[in-house]
Parts: sequence; C-alpha cells; structure tokens
Amino acid sequence: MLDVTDLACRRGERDLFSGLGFQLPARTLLHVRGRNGSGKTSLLRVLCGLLRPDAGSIRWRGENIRELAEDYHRDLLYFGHLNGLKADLTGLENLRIASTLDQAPVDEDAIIEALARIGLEGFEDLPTRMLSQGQKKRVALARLILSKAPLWILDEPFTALDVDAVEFLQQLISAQVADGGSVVLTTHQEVPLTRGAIQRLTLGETVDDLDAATPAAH
Amino acid sequence: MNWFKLASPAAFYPFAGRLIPRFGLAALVLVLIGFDWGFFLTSDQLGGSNPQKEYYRIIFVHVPAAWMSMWLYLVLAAWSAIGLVFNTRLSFMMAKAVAPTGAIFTFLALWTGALWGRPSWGTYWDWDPRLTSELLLFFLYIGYIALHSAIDDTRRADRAAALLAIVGLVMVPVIFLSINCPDPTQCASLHQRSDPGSIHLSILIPMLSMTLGFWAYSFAAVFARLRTIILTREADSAWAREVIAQEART
Amino acid sequence: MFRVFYCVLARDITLAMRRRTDVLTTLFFFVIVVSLFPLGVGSEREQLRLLGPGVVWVAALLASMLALERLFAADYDDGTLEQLLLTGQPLAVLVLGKVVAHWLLTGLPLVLIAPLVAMQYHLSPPAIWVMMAALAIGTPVLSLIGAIGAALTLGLRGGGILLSLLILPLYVPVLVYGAGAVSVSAIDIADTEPYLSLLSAFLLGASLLAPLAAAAALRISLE
Amino acid sequence: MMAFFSQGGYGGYVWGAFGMTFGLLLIEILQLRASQRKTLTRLSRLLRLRAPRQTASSAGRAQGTAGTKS
Repeated sequence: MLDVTDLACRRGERDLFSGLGFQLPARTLLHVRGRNGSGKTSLLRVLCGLLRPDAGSIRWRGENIRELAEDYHRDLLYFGHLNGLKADLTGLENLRIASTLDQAPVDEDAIIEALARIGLEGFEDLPTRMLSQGQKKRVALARLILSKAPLWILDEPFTALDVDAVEFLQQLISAQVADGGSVVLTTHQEVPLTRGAIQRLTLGETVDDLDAATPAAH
Repeated sequence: MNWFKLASPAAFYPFAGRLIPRFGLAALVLVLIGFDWGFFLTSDQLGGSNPQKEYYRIIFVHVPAAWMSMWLYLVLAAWSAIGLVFNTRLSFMMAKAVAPTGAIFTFLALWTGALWGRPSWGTYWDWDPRLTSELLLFFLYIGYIALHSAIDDTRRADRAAALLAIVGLVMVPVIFLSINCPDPTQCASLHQRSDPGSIHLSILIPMLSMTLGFWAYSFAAVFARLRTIILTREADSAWAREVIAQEART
Repeated sequence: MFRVFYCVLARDITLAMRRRTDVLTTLFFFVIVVSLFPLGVGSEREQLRLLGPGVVWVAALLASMLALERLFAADYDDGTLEQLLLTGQPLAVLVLGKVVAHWLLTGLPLVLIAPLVAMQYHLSPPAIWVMMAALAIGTPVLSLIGAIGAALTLGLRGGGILLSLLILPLYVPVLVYGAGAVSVSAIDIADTEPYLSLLSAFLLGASLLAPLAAAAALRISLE
Repeated sequence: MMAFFSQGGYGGYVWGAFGMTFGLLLIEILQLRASQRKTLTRLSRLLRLRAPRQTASSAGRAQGTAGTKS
C-alpha cells in the first residue's frame, strides 16, 4: 500500500540516506533500524509527509502523498518523540480532541475504556502534567486503541514503558497488522507477530564514522 | 543557448562569472556618464514653479536608488515565489543574493532623501509619503535578511524567508496606500507631485543613465554574491570541488 | 469542517482558562503602556486628546504582538502542533481556529478595556465608541497577520524580537486607519465611515489569506 | 573648480549624498571580494582535510534497501 521509490534526504550538509526504496503491503510491519543519527526519525517524518524528501516519491495506494495531502493524513497515525499531549488537559480531554480532529470522534465511554485497557483506570480526569513519564506515554498510546487508521508510523514507541505496557503495545501492533493494517516503527525491541510479515530496514552509518563496520544494506 | 540548463547551479556558476566583469564595466561607464552629464551639462539652478538650487543634483542618485530599491524587492519576491512553486534551489539562492543589495539601495534612497530634504524643506526627516514608504521597504528588507540568518537549516531558511517576501509583496500596496492616503477620502499629500513628462531632458538623461548604471551594478553585485552562495552550498558536488581546487590555485 | 474549527477554538480557550494569568498579562501590559505616556509627555489635556488615538493603537499593536509569540510555541514544544498537521483536516482551518481563540483571549479584552484607557486621554464619548469599533475590527487583523510571523519564527532563538521585526511593518495600515478613525471622530463622527470600511476590508482580506500563509509557514517551520 | 566643489554652498549635502552612494557601493564590492576569497580558502581547506578519507571509503553516503523476511 505504501510504495517508496528512490528516496533521498539531506539534513543540513549531510546526506542521511539516498536511493532508498521499498514497498509496504498491507499486513506488514516495517522495522526500521539504525544507529543514533542515521536518519530513522527523518525517514519516518518523510513517510508522514512532514518532511519533504530531496528526491524520490512516496505513494499511498498508488497516489503520491503530496497530492493526497489531507486524505493521506486521515489514513495515518503518527506517534513521534513528543507525546503530543497538552499538559493542562486531562487524558480524557486530550484523547477526545485528538479523535475529533482525526474526524473519527469516539464517545467518552470508549475513551475511558481505552485508558482502562492501557492501565490508567481512575486517571482519566487528571491533568496529564500530574502523571509520570510512563503514564503520559500510555495516554498517548491510547490513541492507538481508538485509531482506525490503516497505517501507523511509530517512532520509538517502547521507550519509557514498563514490561506490562511493552507487552500490551506489542499486542496492539500485532493486532493492527493482523487486521490488515501496516505499521512502520523504529525500536530496539523485537515485535513478535501472530500473523503477517515483518520487513527489516537498516539505515547505514555514514562512512565517516571511524568504527563503522555494519554493511550498508540488509 | 539553452536557458533551462542555466537553472542548474553548476551551469550558472561559470555563466555568472563571465557576466560579472561585463556588467561591472557597463555600470562604471553609465554611472560616469550620468555623473558627468548631471554635474557639467545641466544648469546649476532649477527654475519653474518650484525653484531649486544646486542641491537638486541629489536626485541624480536619490531617484535611481529609490527605483532600484523597489525593483529589487520585486525581483526578490519573484524569485522567492518561483522557488516555492517550482522548488528550484537556484531561485532561493538568487533571492538571498538580491536582498543585501536591495537593502543598500533602500538605505541610500533614505540617506540621499534626507540630505535633499534639509535644504529643500528645512528638515532632514519629514514624514513625506515617499520617504516613509522607503523606510518601510527598508524594514521589509531587514526582516527578510534577519529571518534568513536566524534559521540554521538552509532549506527552512530559504522557504521561510521566501514566504515572508511574498507576504511582504502582498502587503506593500496596502502599506503604500495607507501611507499615501492616511485620509481615505483624499490622497494628494505628496510634497511634490512629479509628472514624468514635465521633467526636463537634461535632468532625465543623467537620471536614466544613473539608473541603468545602478541596474548593471546590481547584476554584477548579485551575481558575485550568488557565486559565493552557490559554491558554499554545492561544496559537496564534484564540479564544485574542481572549481574550488582550481580557483584556490590562482 | 466547522466541527474541527470549533474543536480547536474550544481547546485553546479551555487551555487558557486553566492558565488565566497569561490572558491578564497581555491586558495589563496594554494598560501600563498606555498609562506611561501621559507621564512622559505631560498631562496637558489638549495634547493628550491629540495623542490618545495613536498611543492606544501603538500599545494595542505591541500587546497583540507580545501575545503572538505564544500562539504556536506551546503546541510546538509538546508535539501537539505536529499532530495538528497530521489530522487530515485543512491546516488553514485549524490555524483560523487558533487565531480566533487567540483574539478572543488577547484582542477582545483590549476592546473591552478601551473605554477605560480612553478616559485617561480625555476622549469624548463618541470617540470612545469609534475607538472600540476600530479596535474590534482592527485587532483581529493584527492577530491574523501576526500568526504568519509567529509560524515563521517558530522555535528560533530570539524569536520574539525577530517576530516584531517581521510583523510590525505589516501592521502599519491597521495603525494608520485605526488611529485615523479615532482622530477624525473628534471633527465629525460621519467621517469615520471610510476608515472603518477600509479596516473591514482588511479584515476580510486577512481572514481569507492569512490562514493559508500561516499554514504554509507552519509546514515550512516543522520540516 | 571651487564652484564644482562648493555647489553653490550646498556642497555638504550634494557630496554627502554622492559620497555615501559611491562609498557604500565600493564597500559592498570590497566586502563581496573578501567574502568570496574567504569562502574559497575555507572550502579548499575543507576539501584537503576530507580528501584522504574520501578515497578510502569511496562514497560518503548511507544507503538502504529493504528485504523481506517473513
């Protein structure tokens, strides 16, 4: 469904990657790996359409995402380094606004249930600034439960989560893939899938690094 | 000559290099003609309904500088728009290269305007609509340059400054309207209304010659700045390496 | 579409209501600047009456500009702005929602407090009404144009001072006709009509174009 | 000659205007020259520094393609 050809990205004076191409069919998880600074986050932002690539094209269901613009974003859920929560709003309010803006408004009960499933029962009416790092992350991840988007792009979703939450997230991701969706994610964690395929993509190091020993492509 | 080829920095770099001396020479000749004519072939005094003494000669630099400042802002905004629409790198570099020269001409228009105003109106600064417009144009140039230099990422700097230039261009007519007609029902508050047809030929010729000279100068200066920008940004490419190696030897 | 507009509007107002001091800061800044002028230029009534319109408008310009710095910055810092860009809604509509909320929180209070500061300058009652009308039409234009600048300077060091450099020249038309309307009202109240219609034209133009420009600027700044 | 310089007593204004104009343009030319020279030396130094490494590793780019494992 996602079709990437000859993608190149420069940040500042540095080439992050070039000539990158892959296809991501439905029921597939793409696991992007690479060292710090190898351009993982940039790649995900390019895939979201937040960052304009220097060359190459990205097609979603056969159409360029530049032309799809908002239509593409409706099919997409992006989870970045920042949680995207307003600290002064409660978890409930945050999720209600997020779902309204995604044009898939859900009722309050669904949100409360989602928060309960991710282990935040009783916290829904607290401003998120009162929550711990991990709890904030959980609130943000509750968007995944509510989302109906076929494409998830997740940047390091496992950091700051405890063992239970990691396991729960793994289940969510594997359910998304099993339901016919696609997931792109960066993580150092393995994601076991019940059904569907895993692709691996390793962004190579710049050869300027002295101890660069990893081959450029897998 | 294939003009589309010149859109690539690699082709434009040597092309600009060849043009700089020609424009420089043209600028020198035209400015000298304008200067010579203006000082030796025109009368010392300006008669008519608005008698002026020798200080009127300031208009031989004031008017050309003011014209250039506005023309260069148009050029700046045009290249910015082309860059944003077609996403061509060279257009952004062109816009960036134009800005300082435009700002200099704007400053000169203000400076010479003030020096003309003192003997003419008895004050260095009067809120004359044309001078005030120049002042605001100067702020627009400064804004463009400041925004561009405040952003580290080249691409964001190019695009953000380009958008600002276009917003500025859209606002310019409104700003000029508000300055020229603070009272919307009547707009005739200019200190001196000038009608191009009534300007004496002996005044018009040096003024035009000077304008063309400034125009040629702008080409030379902008191309020179552009070449440095191109080289800095393309330093990683093969052709730029050759050029750098070559020019470093000479 | 109206639904997302309303959602963003309600969100920003809820947020501001949880941090009420931010709203009051802008208001008091306006009041303080206006109150300082008579101390500087002397308190002669006739002089104050002449200066009043200009001073109030310049203060409004500065107040609205200072508040603008925060328009997108908070959303940028916590990542919600990124999410707004990816909502699958026309970004210009979301920007318009944010700008309207911003005006309700920073512009509207200025309009409402205008009679108070106008009295400091001994403006006549009709002039006060004209000033309120001019501020009510003019300050949204300031918020709209300012949003472009706020989006362009997002996340830059020294963003606030840079913002003023970029935006203040663009505020000139609003300043000229806003203050002009109040000055003219001292002579004949009917003369203010062309001023107010020009301001309304600016408001119409700005509300059509500025959200598009600000949305484009946000896309550029978030790359 | 004196008349030329005094400009009927308005010499200060006239020469102030022309002097600033030609002075500023001259400064711009000199500044452009200097910045060009500075850029060239900086870039050529950079190239010399990078050159030995560049040949050792043939290309300074990272590349990646995806392969499928089920």
